[in-house]
Amino acid sequence: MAELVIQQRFYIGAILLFSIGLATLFLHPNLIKKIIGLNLMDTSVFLFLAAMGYVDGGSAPIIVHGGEQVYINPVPGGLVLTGIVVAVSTTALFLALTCRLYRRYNSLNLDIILMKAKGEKEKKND
Amino acid sequence: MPFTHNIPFFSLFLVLFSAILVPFFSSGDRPLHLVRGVQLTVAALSGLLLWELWQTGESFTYQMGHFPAPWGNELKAGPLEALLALSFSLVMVLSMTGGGADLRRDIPTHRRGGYCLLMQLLYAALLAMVYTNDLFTAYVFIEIAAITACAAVVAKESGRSVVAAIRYLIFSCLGSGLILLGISMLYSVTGHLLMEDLGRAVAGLAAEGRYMLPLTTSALLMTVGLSIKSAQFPFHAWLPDAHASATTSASAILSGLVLKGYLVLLIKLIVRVFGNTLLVSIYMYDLLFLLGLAGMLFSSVAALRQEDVKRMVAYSSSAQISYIFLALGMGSLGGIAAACFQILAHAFTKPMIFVGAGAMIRVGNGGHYWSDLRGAAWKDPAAGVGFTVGGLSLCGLPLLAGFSAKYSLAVAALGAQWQTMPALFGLAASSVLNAMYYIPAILAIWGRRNGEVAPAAGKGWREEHRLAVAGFLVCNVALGVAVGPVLSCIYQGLEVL
Amino acid sequence: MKNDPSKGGWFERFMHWAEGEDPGQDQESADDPARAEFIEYLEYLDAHEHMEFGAYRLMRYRERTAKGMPPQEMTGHSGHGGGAVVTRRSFPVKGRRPGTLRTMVRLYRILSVGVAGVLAATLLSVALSMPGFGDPEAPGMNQVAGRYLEDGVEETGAVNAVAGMILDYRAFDTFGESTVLFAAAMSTVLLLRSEKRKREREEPGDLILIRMGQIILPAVMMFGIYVVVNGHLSPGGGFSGGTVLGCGLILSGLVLGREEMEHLLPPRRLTGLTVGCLLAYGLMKGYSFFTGANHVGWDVPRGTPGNMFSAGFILPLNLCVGVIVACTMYTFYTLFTDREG
Amino acid sequence: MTALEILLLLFLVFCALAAVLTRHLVASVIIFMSYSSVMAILWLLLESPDLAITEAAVGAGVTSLLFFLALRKINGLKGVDEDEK
Repeated sequence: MAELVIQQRFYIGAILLFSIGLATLFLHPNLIKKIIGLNLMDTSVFLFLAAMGYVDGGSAPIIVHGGEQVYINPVPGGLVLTGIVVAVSTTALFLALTCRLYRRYNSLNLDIILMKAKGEKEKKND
Repeated sequence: MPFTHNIPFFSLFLVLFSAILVPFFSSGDRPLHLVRGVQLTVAALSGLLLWELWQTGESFTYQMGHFPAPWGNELKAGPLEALLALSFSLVMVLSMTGGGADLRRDIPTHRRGGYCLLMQLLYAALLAMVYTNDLFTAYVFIEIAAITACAAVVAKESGRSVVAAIRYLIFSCLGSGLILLGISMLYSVTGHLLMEDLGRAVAGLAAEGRYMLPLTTSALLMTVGLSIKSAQFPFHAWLPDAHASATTSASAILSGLVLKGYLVLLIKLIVRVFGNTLLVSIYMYDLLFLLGLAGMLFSSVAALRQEDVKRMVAYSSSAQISYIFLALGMGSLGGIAAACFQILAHAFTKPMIFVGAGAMIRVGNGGHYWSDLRGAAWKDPAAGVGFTVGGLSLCGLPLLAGFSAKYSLAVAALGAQWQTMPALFGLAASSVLNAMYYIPAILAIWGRRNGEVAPAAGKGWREEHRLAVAGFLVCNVALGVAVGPVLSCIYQGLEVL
Repeated sequence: MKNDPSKGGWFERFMHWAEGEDPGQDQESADDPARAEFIEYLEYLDAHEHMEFGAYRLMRYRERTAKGMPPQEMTGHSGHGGGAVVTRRSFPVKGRRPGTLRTMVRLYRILSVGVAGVLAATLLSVALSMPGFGDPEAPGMNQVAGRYLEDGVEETGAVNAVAGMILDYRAFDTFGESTVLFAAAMSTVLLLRSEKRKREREEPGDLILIRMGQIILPAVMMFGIYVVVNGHLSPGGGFSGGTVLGCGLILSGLVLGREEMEHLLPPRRLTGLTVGCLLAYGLMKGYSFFTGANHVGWDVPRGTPGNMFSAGFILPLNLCVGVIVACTMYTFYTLFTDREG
Repeated sequence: MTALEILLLLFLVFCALAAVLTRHLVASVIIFMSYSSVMAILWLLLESPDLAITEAAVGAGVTSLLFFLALRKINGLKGVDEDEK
């Protein structure tokens, strides 16, 4: 068991990070913390993918001719590159929304923001 | 290769290019005209493709670049994909037309170009989800859809829409994260991203019984992720606010199309990747069925309690999505065909209701509540007719699309195993519930009110609005009457999916 | 509130948290305005949630009040334990006793912790049953990866197999990815750029910052350009190089001041650059998709692998991606530093 | 090598927990920066220099910068330089 855990260390680490990120994104009321949680979640999946592509004794996939070289799998690398850009785009949009919300409701706490928004709606209804 | 096989590629790139070019047309209504022109063109092209594929009943793959499938990207199109692309394009152009007047009211001039751009990107993402044959491409376009849909909600300047958008974004990110983890797990145990190869590898692994835990988990993660994004019942918390607070055309498109894009992917995953044997052995169908059944009842009950017309319609979307899950949960070809039909029926019905409701809210001086809408239909009869026909269609009035969807669902349920009785019961109960909230609403909008003159909307917009409602009506009735041909086309498409 | 939660064990603290009170904030007790507001919020919801009911009942109610009759529902007003007094036109219908919402919040929080725990445990057991880490026989090392590694240099001309894969074999994904970035930039512009921007006089930057910036800036820019143009030969490429270039632009914004940069790179020009590069990217890839699928057209020469000018479209594509990324990053910077009124 | 990797992974988990639990928002963004840098090192150990360079530029660079700018904007909106909210 212990050996298995050590062998699969990267996957286990990635899953732990994923759980932390997911719980933060879902449960933490602070918007900035939520965004950090989102980034943790995304990078953990990227770690998972990068670990998947590794081959024992392999080298980076910069092809050199001559000599029997073992390379790591380039596919996960390409996927992660795409994923990183997607993550930074989402983060930027999320931060922009946060700024807009703060400007209007003067709070970063989502629960309080929801409360104020609901109160606003009721007032308009009267 | 016949030249028509280039159509999926052409439509995708046409839409993407037109979206990229919008910043150069940033004045007045020109972005809107450009966007709608491209959508009509793509609709015509998809119609041509559908015609040809329907004749032959075959599907084809289109290699994107110089390298064949497992190495390069690939598109795949058959009758079903062509049908979906055609319907999505029509709904897109009709919604953009019908919501034109609200667009002018809700969105300041300097943002209108950006709004059209994002809508066009959203449309490109939907087309890509319909046509793609590669799981990772699907993920990238899911993200485009998430970002643009969220920005479309927030384009309308109000605090409520920003709050709604941030909740939408949180749930979207949650869903994307789960989907990405699911894709990574699937890749790590199979080594493929192309759907056909994945399907073969998954079948092989399932037959040998290897890696069952990762396979099950990844199927579950992707299903849950897609259900979050398509607002299936326990995960629908974000939907009412997001759909109710956006501008009319955005509400219509989000409700009518964006939710469906994810479901199309789910259908592809079920048919092409996971396959019947695995899904039956891990009880996935039963899960989908129960989720659908619960969602049909709970969302309808929630819709019954709403005072705000757009929120009620949004909750009813969640209930209609549950029909699709219910149909998928039957685990038969008939069920999947019924799900596809329901996708089409709801895509043509819900935007019509939103367009009607938006126009009535506009003539009622912006009040969202039922009390403000009393008699609103008399001020804008076209909108009233749209809302009425849409509502009746969802209640299951014969000759309309909603009835045919329920009918095909019931037929599929008769062929199911233990699901028959619960499905029929759920259908009946939710139809009654639908009637309980749509009929009073319809009575309310046609109720007499002390005479007031409608505030004049722009003349041109009025014409366009009528045109859009008429278009929706024609499509709705056509779908309701021509069940046979449409279903045969869907079956044909499913066989070669 | 009643008993100090910080004194109890972890279980009691957890239960307190589950009841909607954050144990992290206990030092501040109830006079923390944010927390008081939150508690008020819960009570408010308790009191008002049942106002939302169907169109039909509301209509009937309004009709009755219009005719001067008292609404029937008003008589069913039962006591509220929670203290929030329902004053305005609210119609307590049956169901939803006070405190229900708080119980729901509690249930929801406990449930979500439970679900998260189950999910983490499942995923951990999945991690243990995955193909071994570093296994050369892992399913991922199949003929797909094999062809990228073995024939990649001849087929794409790129020495860096990752660059060859994302910009030639699977270029459609990468086009989608640039579009994601474009979509995010446009959404952020839509959100944060207002029509009437108040031009504030930018206070001159810090002396140390300016001096250090002048020294570092050329190196940053050179490094960014190097990474972009060598994308097909060495690690890096359009995305990483473009980000470095974007950081360089941001740094020059800090050093030169916003007004100077506004003069050099006005927002319209930034958008124009992004759109132009995205178009160029789309045209190049569209050409190669179309010709590849129809087996027609002129094949782009691949050059000698290892040279700077080799690998067909990969070098110009990298340049385009680099410009797109750099402009987008700088756009984000300008949007987040705009002071609007 | 394995020991180093395990150490770095533990550090990552620690950073993640710290970034989430710290109440000071600026501190938590700084912790996130260090998390990204360590992640880049791990990817270098996994023989993926492409990813490492991108993560170093994006995660520790642009993303953190965006966080700081957003926090500054928020503080600017608040008018007071108060870091806890």
